[in-house]
Amino acid sequence: MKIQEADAKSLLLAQGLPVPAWEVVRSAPEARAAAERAFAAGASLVVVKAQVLVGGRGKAGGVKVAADAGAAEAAAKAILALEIKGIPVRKLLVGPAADIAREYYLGAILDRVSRRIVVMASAEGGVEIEEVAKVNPGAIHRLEAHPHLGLLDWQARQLAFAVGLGGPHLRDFVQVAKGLVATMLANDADLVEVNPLAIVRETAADGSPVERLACLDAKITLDDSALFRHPALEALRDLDEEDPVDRQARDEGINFIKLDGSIGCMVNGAGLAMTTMDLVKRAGGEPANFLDIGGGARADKVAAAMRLILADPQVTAILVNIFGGITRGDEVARGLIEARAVQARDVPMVVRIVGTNAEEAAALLEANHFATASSLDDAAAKAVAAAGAAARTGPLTNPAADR
Amino acid sequence: MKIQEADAKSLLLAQGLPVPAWEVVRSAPEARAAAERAFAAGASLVVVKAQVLVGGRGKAGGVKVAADAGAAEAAAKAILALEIKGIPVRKLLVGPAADIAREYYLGAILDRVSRRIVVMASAEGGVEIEEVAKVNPGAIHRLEAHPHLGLLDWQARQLAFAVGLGGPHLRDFVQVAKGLVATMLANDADLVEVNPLAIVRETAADGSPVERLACLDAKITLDDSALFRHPALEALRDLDEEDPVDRQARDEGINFIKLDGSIGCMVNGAGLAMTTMDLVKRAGGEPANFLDIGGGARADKVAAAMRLILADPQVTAILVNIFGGITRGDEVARGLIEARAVQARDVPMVVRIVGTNAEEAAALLEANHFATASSLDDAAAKAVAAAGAAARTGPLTNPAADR
Amino acid sequence: MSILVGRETRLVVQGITGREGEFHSRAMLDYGTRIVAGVTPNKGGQQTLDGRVPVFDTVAEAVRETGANTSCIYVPAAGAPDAILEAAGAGIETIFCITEGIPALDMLRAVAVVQAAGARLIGPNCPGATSPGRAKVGIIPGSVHREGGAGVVSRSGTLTYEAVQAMTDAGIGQSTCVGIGGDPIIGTTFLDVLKLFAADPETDAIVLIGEIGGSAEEEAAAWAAEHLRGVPMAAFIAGRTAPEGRRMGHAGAIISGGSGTAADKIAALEAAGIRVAGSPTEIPAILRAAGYRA
Amino acid sequence: MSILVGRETRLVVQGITGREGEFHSRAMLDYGTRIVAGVTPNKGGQQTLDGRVPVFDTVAEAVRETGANTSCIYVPAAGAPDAILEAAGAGIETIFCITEGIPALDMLRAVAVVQAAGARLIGPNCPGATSPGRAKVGIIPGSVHREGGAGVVSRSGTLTYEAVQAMTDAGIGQSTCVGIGGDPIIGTTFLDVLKLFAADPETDAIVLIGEIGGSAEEEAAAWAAEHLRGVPMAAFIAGRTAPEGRRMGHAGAIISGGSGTAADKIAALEAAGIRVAGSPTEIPAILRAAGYRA
Repeated sequence: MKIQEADAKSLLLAQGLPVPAWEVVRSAPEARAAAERAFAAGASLVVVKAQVLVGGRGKAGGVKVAADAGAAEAAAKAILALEIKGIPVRKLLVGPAADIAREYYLGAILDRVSRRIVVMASAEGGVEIEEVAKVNPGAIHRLEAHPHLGLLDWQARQLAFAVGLGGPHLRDFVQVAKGLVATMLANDADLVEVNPLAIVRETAADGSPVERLACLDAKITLDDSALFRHPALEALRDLDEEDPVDRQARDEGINFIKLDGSIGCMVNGAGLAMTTMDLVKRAGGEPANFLDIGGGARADKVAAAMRLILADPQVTAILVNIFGGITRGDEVARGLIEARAVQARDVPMVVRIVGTNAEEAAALLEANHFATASSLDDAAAKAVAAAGAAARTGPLTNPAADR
Repeated sequence: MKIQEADAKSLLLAQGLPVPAWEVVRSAPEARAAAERAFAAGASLVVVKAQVLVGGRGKAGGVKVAADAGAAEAAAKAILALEIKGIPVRKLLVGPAADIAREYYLGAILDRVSRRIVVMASAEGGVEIEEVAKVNPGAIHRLEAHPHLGLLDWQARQLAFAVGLGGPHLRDFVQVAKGLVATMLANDADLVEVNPLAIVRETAADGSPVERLACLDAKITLDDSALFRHPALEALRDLDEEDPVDRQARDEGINFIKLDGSIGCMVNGAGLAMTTMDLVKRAGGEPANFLDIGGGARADKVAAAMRLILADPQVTAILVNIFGGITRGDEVARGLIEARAVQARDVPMVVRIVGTNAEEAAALLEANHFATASSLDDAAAKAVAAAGAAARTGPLTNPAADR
Repeated sequence: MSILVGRETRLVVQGITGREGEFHSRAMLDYGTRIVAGVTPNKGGQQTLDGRVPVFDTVAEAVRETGANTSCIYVPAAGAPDAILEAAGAGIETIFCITEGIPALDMLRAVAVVQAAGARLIGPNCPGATSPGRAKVGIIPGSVHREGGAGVVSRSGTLTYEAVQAMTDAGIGQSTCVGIGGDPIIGTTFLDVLKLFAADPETDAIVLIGEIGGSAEEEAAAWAAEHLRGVPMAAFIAGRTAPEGRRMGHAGAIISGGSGTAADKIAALEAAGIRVAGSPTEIPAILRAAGYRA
Repeated sequence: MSILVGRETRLVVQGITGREGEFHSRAMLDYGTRIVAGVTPNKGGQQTLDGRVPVFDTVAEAVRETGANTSCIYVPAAGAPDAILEAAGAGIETIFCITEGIPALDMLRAVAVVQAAGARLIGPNCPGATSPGRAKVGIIPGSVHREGGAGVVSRSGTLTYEAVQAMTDAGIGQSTCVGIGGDPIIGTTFLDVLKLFAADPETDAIVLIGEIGGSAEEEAAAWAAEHLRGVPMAAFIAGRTAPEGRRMGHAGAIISGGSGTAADKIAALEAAGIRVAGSPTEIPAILRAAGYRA
């Protein structure tokens, strides 16, 4: 689960990392007030940043610097009018703009190959790390944190010297790098990124100029499998940016992802569900969704999955593909029969059920006049054909539906 | 550093372990008031326990159960009049007496051989574990906690089943055992012991009888080397029970332990200091102390060590044994000369200085009329002889001292 | 012979008295797997599966009493990492973890302990392994298999059954079929299994079934290019149509930052001389085209 | 030959620019030890000890640039465990930690990491090791030594110097003299060093200098009884007069619960056929009585 920059900064702050102050606002007048407070606290510039869960905010005009409260309000108004990669901007972060001397990249990710937390640092901060990885991979320094002890001091020092952050910033860098991994461990994050980690110029209490490290942006992805033990983090889920259908699927315990095609897919098993999508495409169709009903699914779950699929008006045909292992084919067949009896909209359906209790399923499906298929390839071809036919005749309402 | 039972219980409580309520009092009337509060809270009996840092309180009469507040006051009065192994009782723990169904032993120690935290459990609780180890070693179940992950759930379960605490108490035992190790890790303890860990009978909110696990006694020893990072624990040091000379030595950074003999010893290095004591004994004398001035000691530290030794009126001779490695012999010699010039009491001194700058030291000592010795054995023999002579003539005051 | 499971497998099932554990244990017993023990804390001393399997409180006891050398874990996600550590601590050599939904950092810690103990973990979130005619451990339906010489390794569950069924239908039997699991942090990778197959005298063809996410398929392809030149191979990669940035059911199946795409994996496999099927049903034909005569 | 340190030692000194580190590094250089590098974070690029030793920011860099294979740590207690982990992480084979006052649990964690890395740690709170005529690492004064064949292993500092001086004065030289340190958790035990001496062709006699606390001397005695029957040995145990329950300077020197007494250790050593000296000065005579002809 991705969380917003402001929430990510809160998690960093909780581990004692240096994060400049910020406020989150939802309107231009609120942004103005927040900017006024920042100026009153000594800021000479403020930054207004769109809070959206997609990358490329800067390029899309979602980040602006303002020299006075009026400019901040105008910037907020402009940004709140944006859609960034299809996501309307609803929230803004407002805070003092840092006086940046130099930018670095620092990130911690869960690495599959080493099966360790890998910490990466680069002196080329402020740009996309994927870009650096392509153009100048040698500029990224990586090391594996200890699987049980986290990032050790010497490892953090090694990274600091590698990116040229020895000297006066060594101690702070060690604290930040260790704090990044601690943030990951404390919150079961997959990824914690600070980009840029910057040397910023500030004024000390005695008026003298000082330079210190600050985390100017933050990106955190949480491990969905671990959210059960972090109820406070689950609450950070940004429902504004989530499709209601996604939420419904999550509540039903169904893995569902909406796509742009016309052929709804209901499959048991994630790998088989992806394969079914791939075969629909290969047969000339476009899948409308990824849907894995999971292992051992029963009739009620089948019905719920059917509702999710039919909620998409673009769906003109449905392909059901079940390889019964734990899942019993006759249970699925019964679920399909029940679901069809009550569904609002009648769309052609091609059903393939093999494996456990496939024969009972076949009998049930035949008795209820379902179109069936034996092989996966055959099922995909039939579904694509049905969708094509439906597209020519237009959608039908279901005369059998009682609602 | 040993801490009192009540402090140990606070540390267990901080890790969420089940510890019955208690109060610490310093007088019989306070004990009465505490007992009244315990009875008011539902206790049918209260226990009054001496808070001293030595074992064998029970046998010494330092633990009493009372059925009413008057009896508690009387018990407190009696216990406060005790000296247990030479330690006057100054504090008491007062709390509800548990209704014990069964007692167990549970302890975690830092084990030198395995270099792991070893957790031990026994169904023979409430008696000294050393006694169980002698009489019925098979009754003690041991396992090593993971060096980085602490006690794992399965390990705790294994111990539970080994001592017969499966069934309804399994979950609680796992929590207690893990909490014991967590207490050790959180406080840098060498040893955390709960003896007895007991199944106690209580009454549930609905009046029905319930049995649950409770930590009825607690013993914790802290790692002296780690106290620097636990200032709150350093504050638990019981100064009441500490000899003022011990405190003075600690403040001076000198390893000093008072013994019962007459020959004061000043040595550099702990092993050599013990050896010097052993050789004094072998030569027919009795060492008055263990004293290690540490490596690289300078003149002021030598003077401080001399003050510690002479604070003991039983000291009738002093043996100084320095093997100079880091420590420079001439520095020590100078320190001895300075110290003798100001010391309140003149006692015969035998000095042996070998190693780094031994020749310069010898010249200084000779010029100042110190009795010297070449070998360690010789030094011990001369010191014993000097102490014998002093015992015959009585102590002298130092005519050269200016205070 | 076979890899990971076989006639020498002496299985202890952790979580045997749970619904899943009992259901699949029955199927394993019926298949002929030698289940010597079950473990459920506080149920030690009972007998389960119609009195055929003794239950112990701890894995250590099960190992001591029955000589179990392999474990299969059906314990729920919150307790599964501890179950893995318990198996490793008790000296189990091969640990299958079927449980899905285990937090990745728990697995990271557990894998390090398993490695240090010198044990092998397969999974988590995996369907297990079957050596047809010998033993099956996990949840793969026994009916899809046929004895033979093709080794199958896969990140998926039902997709694997689909592929294996296609092979069986085409007369290509399997030496061992291994599901390594769909999580980001797993105990045994494609590469590990390829090495085992390479060393197994009875495995004479290999099928690799991957999916989007990570780079394990690429890593395996690179090794195969160097070490498996003479071995007939086929592959399948699920997720050609998967969108970026969305987790496709499996925690590990996600394209992020443009890496882990099906196209990358297919290119790497083809570059290693391994043909990639467009559908699982094409696997048998690819193996035959690669010279396999089973 | 010799053990642990010798002509092949290429030493990196961690904390070389500190007071202790610099002082003892100078003594080591003067003795002939090959110090190839020093490490002090943020002082990389400097030269120290009159330009004779380059300083690096990290041990990894020191190893890469100079081929260091042995480390000696003078870093203060708060940073010493990390220094040990850094040395192990950089591939150093033999790590001496001179620092005293390190929390025991820090050492417990560090020792586990060192073990997993396959490195050897001596100490902490140890005086180091000297192979006379070859190299010395640590703080033992070089002047007490003489080249020869007796291996010395000890938990103490100055007591060791005393014993070694007595041997040197009596004409008995040393192959290697090792101080293993007086803390409860140490990287290398008496037993480990006995095994090294047993395997060293140039060590033909062994002296063990123990003290109260723990059971390492007993453990070593049991092994020696079985494996060192033909080797002339002598021992000394400090603390016959130490009271129970008090820590005698060294964190590890404490009799608790009646165990770890000098009497126990002396009995175990004598039972293993090793005579225990009443004074360090008696060690040469005991070695000679045991048949040693150096």
